[in-house]
Amino acid sequence: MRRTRFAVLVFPGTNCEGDVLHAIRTVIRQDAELVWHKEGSLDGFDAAVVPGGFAHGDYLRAGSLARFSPVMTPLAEMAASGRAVVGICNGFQILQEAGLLPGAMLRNRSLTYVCRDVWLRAEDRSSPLTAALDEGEVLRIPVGHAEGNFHVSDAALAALEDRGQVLFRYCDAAGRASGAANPNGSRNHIAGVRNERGNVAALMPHPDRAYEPALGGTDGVRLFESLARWNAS
Amino acid sequence: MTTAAPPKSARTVSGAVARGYEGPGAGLEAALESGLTREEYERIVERLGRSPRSLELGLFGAMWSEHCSYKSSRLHLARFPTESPRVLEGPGENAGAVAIGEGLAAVFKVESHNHPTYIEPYQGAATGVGGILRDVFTMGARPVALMNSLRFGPLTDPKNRALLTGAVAGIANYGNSMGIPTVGGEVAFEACYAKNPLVNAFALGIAPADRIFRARAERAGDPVFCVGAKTGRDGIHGASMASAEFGEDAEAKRPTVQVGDPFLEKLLLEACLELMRGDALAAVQDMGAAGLTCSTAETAARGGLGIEMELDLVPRRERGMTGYELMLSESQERMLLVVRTGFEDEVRRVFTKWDLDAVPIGGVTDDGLLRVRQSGLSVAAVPCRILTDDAPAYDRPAETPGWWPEPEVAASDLPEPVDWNEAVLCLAGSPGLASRRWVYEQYDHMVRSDTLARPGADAGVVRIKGKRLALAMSLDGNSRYTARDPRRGGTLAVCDGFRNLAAVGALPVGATNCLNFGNPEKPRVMWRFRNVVEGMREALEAFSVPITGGNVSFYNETEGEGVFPTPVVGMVGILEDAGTLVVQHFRAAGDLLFLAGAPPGDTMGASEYLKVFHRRTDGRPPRPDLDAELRLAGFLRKAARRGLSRSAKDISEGGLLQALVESVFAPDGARCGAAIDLELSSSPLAALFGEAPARALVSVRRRDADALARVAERAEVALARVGIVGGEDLNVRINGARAIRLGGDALWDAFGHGLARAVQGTP
Amino acid sequence: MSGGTSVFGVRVLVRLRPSVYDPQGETIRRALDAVPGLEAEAVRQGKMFELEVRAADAAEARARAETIARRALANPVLEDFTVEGP
Amino acid sequence: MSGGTSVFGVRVLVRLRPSVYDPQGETIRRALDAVPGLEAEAVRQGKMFELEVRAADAAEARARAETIARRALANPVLEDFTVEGP
Ligand SMILES: Nc1ncnc2c1ncn2[C@@H]1O[C@H](COP(=O)(O)OP(=O)(O)O)[C@@H](O)[C@H]1O
Ligand SMILES: [Mg+2]
Repeated sequence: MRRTRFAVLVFPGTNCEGDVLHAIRTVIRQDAELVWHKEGSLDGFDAAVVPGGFAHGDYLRAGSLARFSPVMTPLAEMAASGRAVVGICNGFQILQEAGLLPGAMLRNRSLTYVCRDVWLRAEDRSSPLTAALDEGEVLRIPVGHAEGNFHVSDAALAALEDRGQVLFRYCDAAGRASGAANPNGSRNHIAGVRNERGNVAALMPHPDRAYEPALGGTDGVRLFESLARWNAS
Repeated sequence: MTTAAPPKSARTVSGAVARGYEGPGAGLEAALESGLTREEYERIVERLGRSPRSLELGLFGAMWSEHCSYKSSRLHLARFPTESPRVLEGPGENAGAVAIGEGLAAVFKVESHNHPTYIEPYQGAATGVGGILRDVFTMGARPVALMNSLRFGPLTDPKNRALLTGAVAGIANYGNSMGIPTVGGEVAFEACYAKNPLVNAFALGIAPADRIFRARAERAGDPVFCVGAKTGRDGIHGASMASAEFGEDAEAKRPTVQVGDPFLEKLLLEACLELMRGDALAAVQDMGAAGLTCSTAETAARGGLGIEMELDLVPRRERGMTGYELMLSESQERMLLVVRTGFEDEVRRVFTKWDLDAVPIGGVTDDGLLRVRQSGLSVAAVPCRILTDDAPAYDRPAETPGWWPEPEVAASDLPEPVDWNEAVLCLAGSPGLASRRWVYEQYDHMVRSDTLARPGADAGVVRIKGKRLALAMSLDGNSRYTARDPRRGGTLAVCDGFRNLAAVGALPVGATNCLNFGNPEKPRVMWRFRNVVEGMREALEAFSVPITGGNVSFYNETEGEGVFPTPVVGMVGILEDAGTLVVQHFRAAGDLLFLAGAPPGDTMGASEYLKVFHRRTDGRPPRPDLDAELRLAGFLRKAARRGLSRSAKDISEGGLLQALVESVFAPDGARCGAAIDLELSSSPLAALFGEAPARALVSVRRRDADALARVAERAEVALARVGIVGGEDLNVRINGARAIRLGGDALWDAFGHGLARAVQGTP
Repeated sequence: MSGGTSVFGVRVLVRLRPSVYDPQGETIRRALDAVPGLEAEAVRQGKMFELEVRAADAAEARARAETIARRALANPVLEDFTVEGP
Repeated sequence: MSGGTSVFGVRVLVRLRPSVYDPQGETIRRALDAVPGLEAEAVRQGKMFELEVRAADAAEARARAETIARRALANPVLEDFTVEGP
């Protein structure tokens, strides 16, 4: 079987590209290459990951200035063609700002950056981030963000829930979603979503920081396995 | 040739200027105003053979300031050991470099940003991180870890809460944006820091051992580039501000606050590292204190060369800046590059890719002079060496204070707590000992996916992908100790770092330090300084750990009130095999728990216990035992290497009980308690809360207990079985009677949330 | 190069939509509430951008600022904006 | 309970002092510069606070807002502020 070729996008200020690259290469043993934001083409790639970091310093709003980069045109085309486009943390914010995913991020309710392990419950399997998961599966994965407080209007929220676009919710170790387990104040404890079609997906927590026992957790591996499975099918 | 080459006529003009000069000379009065003394002014006139011109005097005022010249500390710092077969670069460069094996070097340093933090905590602390990172990547190293040491006034005062909150947010934002994990540090509170908060930032990077860059011009004719941010009026007088006390007129002295731009620094980092992979650079120097002046003079002087530049070429963001402002601006995120002739286009190409300015402003010369021109006119021409090496070095008088020597405080003279459970909770939840997670959860400590030991452990540990080894680091100092016994305190700061590294299984390979003191012109301050240095030296030599760099921050005084003498030691060690890392938290029920090290004696001087329960910061700190530390560290490392230790935790502030509390909580939120059984013949106070050094807790699988005992015996370390791991609670029996019984929830409520409550003012 | 154009100052104010919870504003309000004399019934925090825009006339400058605000400065999911001046 | 008082809306604008470098504004300007039609000569980013203040009259509301701005909203080391309305 041909290996999937992942484009890992790099904007000025991106800083998790190495983690994603390493995880794709060593955990699921697929091909991955860094693509600088000034590239005008993603020809030859099967899928793209927008990694975490502080694109353009997160000045203005997290992820907002990245929208003007040349690579966003082929990225939107890739999304329109049904190939997998995945965002992690700042990548999630970038995909929202580019209009590829619903909602927008507010400052965390604590008003501070939050870096720690959180628990997530998988809600929907039809996306490149969740294809290999069991519904209701509970995972421990770190977060690291200052603006991860997911917001959409009431109507949009209802529609998201109806269509099963919520991929992950913050929860406790037993899988119960609650305010206490929610690190940022996200509506409905949402940690990750997909588009309607299911090929564009993102989450705030970092599976790219939980893929080896030495890092204190391996639950991120399940998400990379999903990526591999989704692309193979 | 580049635009850097000055027109012939300008050369002649400046040549004339070096001998005599036209235009008014600056007199003594101006010298005093720029912070120099009469003697220093006379020294300048004597060295120059003429009186300095006004801009030249500005250059001297900055370069001969305490901050840049270390004039009060140089003679003493020279006593530190600085050599070992591993040291690639000792003190004097932007950062120290130590060979760590597998072809790599660790490049690290700690630096203070105390004065700016008091003026504006968020930006002041943030730009401290920016500055120390530039020191590290200037050497060609990619920064992979940060730590910081924070000292503030008591959190009972909302002002101190605001200062701490601002500083932590600033540090967080800068380090997080740069994508570098903050893996450790320390936080302490004392009244003396209320008006003199201390922020010391540490950074560590990795470089190929054979490609370390230095700030040393190598050949006349090479162009000099100014890269990164544009120059503004911010931070002018920063160096001299850090070289004087804050008085009533602090407002007036305040330079424009520098606003950090971590995004720009991230670009600068990537651009510099990309350029460093090729051959374009002869030398790199970051622009920190005294900006363009210091970076040009030092880079030239180290190579025995000169630099000439045209100020009109310096990219600036404000109109009408004077030569003085351009030369002394401390605008952040700038670097000076000396580019090998012929590589100018490569520099432009790389910096354009990263959307950064790279502008040639002058060139290297062979006449040893720092020549500055503005609009074609010579405004300064001073031998670089006079600015750097000829700065005065003072052996300032020291005087032993009348209260010395400090009496011991014995546990047997203190009342025992009425309720031991309450005492443990109260101590574990106090600002000095509660978990620092309110701080470090604001720092990204996992980015780069290399963090093996997160903050909260004795030492932060990062791996290097594709290599076998890992690096451990700690940042420590106890200023209550140094306040009451500077020499012991200095020694104990080194011991603490050494022990912290051993606890995770690492072998120390080098250290950096930041010495934060009051006004060195006061003989009692100088007495403390000398003794702290002496105490540190003693321990460093005993442990064969070289100092590879550091920083001195004097004048931490406001309205005559100075800080405790505060040495902060950053120690770096290696684990040859990352897999042998030992964690600090208990792992599994049934594991046996041992206490390694000699019995603690009876002393409670300068302890957390004394501070929390008796509001006293007095008493002589415990006596260091260097030999015992060496034996203990050898034992801990051996046990780690042989895979015996399941957990290890050094005993320091708060004593045995605090070490137990900290061992209950794993970084992922899991808990594992223990049942302790102590046989004591003396005061339980000292046994439970005493801070005698050279001790550690180690847990092992039951089947490994005998092997551990043999390792201890061979290392000549006393080992006592004190309990068994299991459950969620912490139970302590003393001589067979139940003394302490604490549930995991109660402990977590105190220890896990104590600091957040204090910061929010809701204790 | 800028035949017949001048530079105009335009101000763009960006605010969270009324339906969006404002964690920053609310935190400030609570902090103020604790200080006698500084109480406020409500606090909402927004952003201000002061732009200098080159244009042929004020109307063009304003139109340009509106485009910038719509396409970059405000996120329609969360925010409204108004343009003031030149 | 609030005999004779009403609630007034007041706006406080906080901006970096002109001498202070504004990395956010400058980064936004540079990013916009790459997009045809969004160019600006300069961008400075500041904060806007919309306060609702209970007071006897507009003048008192304004005075209260000024106190709030001075003591809580603007950082005097870096920022200036202006009060608009009610
Ligand atoms: N400013 C800080 N930044 C990051 N981590 C910190 C900071 N202060 C303390 N920590 C972490 O909290 C833990 C407890 O700190 P401390 O009491 O100084 O430990 P120790 O006595 O073992 O050196 C350590 O793991 C330390 O790394
Ligand atoms: Mg320790």
